[in-house]
Amino acid sequence: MSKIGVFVCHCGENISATVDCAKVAETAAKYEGVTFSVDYKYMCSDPGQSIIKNAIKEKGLTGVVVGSCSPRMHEPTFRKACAEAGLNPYMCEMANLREHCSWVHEKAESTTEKAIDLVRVLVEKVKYNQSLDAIKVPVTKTALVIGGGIAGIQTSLDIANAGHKVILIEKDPSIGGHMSQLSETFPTLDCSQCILTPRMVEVAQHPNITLYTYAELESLEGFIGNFKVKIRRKSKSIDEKLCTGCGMCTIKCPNKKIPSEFNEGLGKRTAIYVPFPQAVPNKPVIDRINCTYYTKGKCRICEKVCPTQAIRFDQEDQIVEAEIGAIVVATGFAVKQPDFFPEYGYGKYADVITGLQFERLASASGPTLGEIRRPSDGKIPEKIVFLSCAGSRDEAKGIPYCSKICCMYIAKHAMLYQHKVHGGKSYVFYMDIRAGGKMYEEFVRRAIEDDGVNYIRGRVSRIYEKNGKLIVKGADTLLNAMPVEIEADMVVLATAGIANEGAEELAQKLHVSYDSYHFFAEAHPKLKPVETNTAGIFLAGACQAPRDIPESVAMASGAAVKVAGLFSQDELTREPLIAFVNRQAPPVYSSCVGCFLCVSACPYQAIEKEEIKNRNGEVLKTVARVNPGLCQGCGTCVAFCRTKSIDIQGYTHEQVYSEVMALLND
Amino acid sequence: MSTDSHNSSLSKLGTELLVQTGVKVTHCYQCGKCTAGCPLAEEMDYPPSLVMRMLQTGNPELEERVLRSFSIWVCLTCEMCFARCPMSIDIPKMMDYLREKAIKEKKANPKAKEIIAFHKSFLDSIKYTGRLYEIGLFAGYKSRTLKILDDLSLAPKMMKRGKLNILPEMIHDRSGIAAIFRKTVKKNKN
Amino acid sequence: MTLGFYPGCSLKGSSREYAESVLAVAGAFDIFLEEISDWNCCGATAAHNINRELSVALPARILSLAEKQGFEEIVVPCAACFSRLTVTKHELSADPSLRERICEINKMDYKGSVRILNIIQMLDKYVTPSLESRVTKPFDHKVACYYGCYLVRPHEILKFDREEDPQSMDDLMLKIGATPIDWAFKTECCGAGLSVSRTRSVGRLSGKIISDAVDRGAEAMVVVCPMCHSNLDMRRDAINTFLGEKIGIPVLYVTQAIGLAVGIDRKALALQRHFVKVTI
Amino acid sequence: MEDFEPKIVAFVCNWCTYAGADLTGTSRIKYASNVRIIRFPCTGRIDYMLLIKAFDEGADGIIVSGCHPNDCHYTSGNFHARRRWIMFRALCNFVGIDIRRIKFSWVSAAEGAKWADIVNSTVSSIRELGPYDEYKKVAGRPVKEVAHG
Repeated sequence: MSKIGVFVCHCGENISATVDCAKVAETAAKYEGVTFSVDYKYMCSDPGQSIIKNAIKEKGLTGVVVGSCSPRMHEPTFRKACAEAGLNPYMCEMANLREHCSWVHEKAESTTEKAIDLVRVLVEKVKYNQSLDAIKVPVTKTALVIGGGIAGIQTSLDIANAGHKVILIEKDPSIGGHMSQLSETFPTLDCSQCILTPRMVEVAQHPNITLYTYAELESLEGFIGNFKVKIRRKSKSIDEKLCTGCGMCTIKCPNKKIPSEFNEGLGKRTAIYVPFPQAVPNKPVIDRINCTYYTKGKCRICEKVCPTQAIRFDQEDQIVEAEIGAIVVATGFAVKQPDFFPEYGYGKYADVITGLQFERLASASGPTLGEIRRPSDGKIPEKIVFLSCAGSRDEAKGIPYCSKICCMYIAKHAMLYQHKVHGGKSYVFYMDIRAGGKMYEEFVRRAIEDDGVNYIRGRVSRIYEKNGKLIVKGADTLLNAMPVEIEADMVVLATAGIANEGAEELAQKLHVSYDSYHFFAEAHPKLKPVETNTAGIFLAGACQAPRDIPESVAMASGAAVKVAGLFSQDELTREPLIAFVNRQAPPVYSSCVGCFLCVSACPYQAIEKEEIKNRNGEVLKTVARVNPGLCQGCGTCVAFCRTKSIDIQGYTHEQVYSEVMALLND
Repeated sequence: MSTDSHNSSLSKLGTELLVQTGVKVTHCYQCGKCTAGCPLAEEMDYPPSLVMRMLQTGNPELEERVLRSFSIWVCLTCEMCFARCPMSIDIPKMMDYLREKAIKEKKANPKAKEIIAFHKSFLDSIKYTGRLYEIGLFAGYKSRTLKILDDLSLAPKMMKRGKLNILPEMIHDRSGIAAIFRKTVKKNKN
Repeated sequence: MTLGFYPGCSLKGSSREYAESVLAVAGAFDIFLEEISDWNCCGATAAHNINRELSVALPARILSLAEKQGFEEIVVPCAACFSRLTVTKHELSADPSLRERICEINKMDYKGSVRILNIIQMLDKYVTPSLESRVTKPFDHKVACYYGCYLVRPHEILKFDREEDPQSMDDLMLKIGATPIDWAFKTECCGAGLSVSRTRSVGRLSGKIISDAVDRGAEAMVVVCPMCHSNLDMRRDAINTFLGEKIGIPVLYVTQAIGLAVGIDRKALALQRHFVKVTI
Repeated sequence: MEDFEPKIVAFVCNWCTYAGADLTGTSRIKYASNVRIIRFPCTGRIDYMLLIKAFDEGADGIIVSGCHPNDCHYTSGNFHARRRWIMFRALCNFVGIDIRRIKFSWVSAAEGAKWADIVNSTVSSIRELGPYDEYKKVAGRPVKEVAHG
């Protein structure tokens, strides 16, 4: 006979504002098998937990149902409390009275009735719960970091400096990410590369870091502490051991007209190339899509000029397999391109550029060596217009969110322009100036007051070209919505920060959630900003939402601490909520008939065939067996089994059927 | 009615616009893109984004000014504002509603006299013949506005080029058309 | 091939050259355009400025007539009528109660089964396939294709071409040997319904359009809307006053340009009816 | 029938829809209180005989919801669920169970508002269909008075 305790939480007023908690507890007290029922203001507080512990000890409870918040929030708390009082933690269940009831319904009798139902369901379920022991699994103390921008670099260095191994993979030929493209950084105006490149070199030289550039995640299996990854190292077409990085090949390559990704298309590169002079590693790759040899079958000039014979035309992609304990995703973001803006010419005007392109123009290492010259004819623009919210905060274009970094970099751009082009006139069309951050607002004020940037509050409706000028049609909403027309030489669009192409696919490989904009989703918007819904996988930087450098770095260090914390243990405990095949007395041995449909259903190859033999070693029956080390507890096999021979702990047939019956029979 | 200057959540006109046109005035975040692209903004007393702002206040006095504005009449429904609005606010539809309301409540801006006279003469022509009768339209317009001398040279030139029909084209089912007018326009006058 | 035809009032009066050229081109390509019998005015700008229900009821009557007369597809050359009819069709399908009310007002059934083609859609569907082979006198001129408002906006409802910098008319012009210019005022408003009541506004708006086209070397403007045409052509005096110069660029309907290219007689295309003389 | 408050059982997966419904709560989006959620590790675990059981016990409608295709926490559980659902639907049609009473959908952990929409639309469509008394006939049970509400 069960002795079940029911504990109904008010959660301050979060639950009790719409649910009559006392009534829930009173009703539950009358259920068969319930020997104790109480409501309390804060069940998760120390005194609240003491109520549970004392009841377990004094009443000899065999099961506990806590009616409070989502089990995704406090299940570990209450299970731990049970364990401390001597009750097996898996004899504790939680009814979700807050997220699924009090917060989503008005105060009404029907809301209290729903809360009562939710409690009753779990009372019936817990009667069938079984004492379980957590499964212990070892931890592989190697982290995989995906993405070699500032976030990936920071998190790799932090984990490596904590004494753990790191594999850092980067899809491009060099690490550095967007930060390496930037000219100066706000609000200090220090040179981006000057502060970044030492870290890039540190990554390359760190004894704990293995760096694979030009590499992408191929597949992922396993679970926290025990992931198995396959990494595709795309062929660079060179032997990196032999290459000295002398650069002869890139000088002699005849194919020099390829738009440079690093320079955002404003400069050109060769087919065999190092993306930028400070690249890490500083060794070239052959871009096979544009290489004359790969497209036309002739050339091989690089091979002829290479002093160390390092060119390998026949090199193939290589798959590297690795065992990994934790993963940090730091894949960053992308920006919308001007062709996204019909009203600004669908990208057909060469002098309407993105903010990232302006960074390249302003950068000393850029295509104009830091002079602001317009792409169409190389002239220095006398009038320049910056548009904030190009795509951002634009519901109609499908990007309702604020890209967060633009207000600051626009102020920086306008400032850099004023510093570099004396007598030039700059205009910023803005809707709001979002300069929350240390020294940020002061920075914007400097642009306006000291550098004379004209800030106009209003959005631009249209840009068109006329007689070599770009006509920018805007309005000044602070002057009674007066139409404003500016004949500009160049226009810079602060285009929206968006998720990387392929983010969705990567999320699916990793089994992490992502939002409708394809940014990766954190496990909790406030309290778990670097965790994902999948244990052992963490987030850093702008892959989660647009972020500036300090935020990305902070997040990267946060993720690194999470990884280091995980690696501080030799063993992890894993929920024992896994599948099992029943065993019965001879001559049946198991109701399993050996159809092995379950084997085809299992995504983890966790189901094996087991031969049941007699003493003479003769096989009596072949049945299924679940390998507890591999089973992840999805339960797909359970639904597949025709003889109901497989069941899953925590969601057994008995449990779920009793839930359904309890729900509909009050 | 509250005497506060800003009452967006209480506004009767705001609610009316939402129900009748689907335009939620609070949805506008005042970026000004409509004004920036409006070909008539410079002829308006209040450019479109300012009209939105006035309506957002829910201030009866400002709402009244919108209804009595010239802006709503000079708006040509070219739909440029709606096409580019980042919040997809159907300003043209709202303008249609405000015009209809202004006439019903006899609040149409005096400067819009000619514009309204033109529209009315246009509709009169349809009401009686089923189609537009251009000479009738001109005659009606001139009698309404007393702008006898305007466009005087145009008619003979049009006539010469065969662009003006002396007699109206009459459709057969004129009573059907008259009934449509009775059930729509007339209804509003009561 | 027979298609339903809604000419609209302008094409019967001040823009009869549009109707004449549409019929001439259709005839040359063996398309018979059959007028919807007893059609009425769509109400144009005036109706929706004054009364919403009227602005829906009038076009609905036209669509009901077309249904009753068995047309599956109707051609509406006037861009303003095209817009009114298409918007009405959309509103009636989106709002069943409005539809019920309108049927009651009109005392007519309405199913919503008629497909509405603007002039470019009609040409693309039935003329373009054989157009290039029929060109005898390439229209070898630089032209400014002017789309105006009603052909492309509201884009969500009309779903025609792209709303900024449309291309469909330019593509047609290429096929008859013309060189469409890349210009900035393809979809800016000409002043439309203010033609009579605020002629000066029209002078300003249309003036900007014409001067951009001329500045970029256009020898002719090509249009699909009688309102655009009358503003750019008949209101040339007001335009010239605004611009302070005399601009003589002719304004052709798209069907007139095509007609010239496939060798249809100038008179049949009614070029003589324009205010601004067509010398090309 | 206006007072009819349908009983609806939702079978949802832990990772996407359960978390999505949590987000509905965190976002304080209100929805009809007729639905009771039963949590599963994955839609792949959901044995469709449970749905029959739910109707048998007096449910008027059922929601089954999990991760979007390709987003399954366990890689492919939702695909298995979908495949079996297609067969189950055919079976329901064959035996005369009204499949309009079963709403099959995907709600991700980020789609709090969508969960509210699905609950509300299901409740209103079931309300229109009325109590599922027909099931008793299909199942060959004596029709007894079932108190709804």
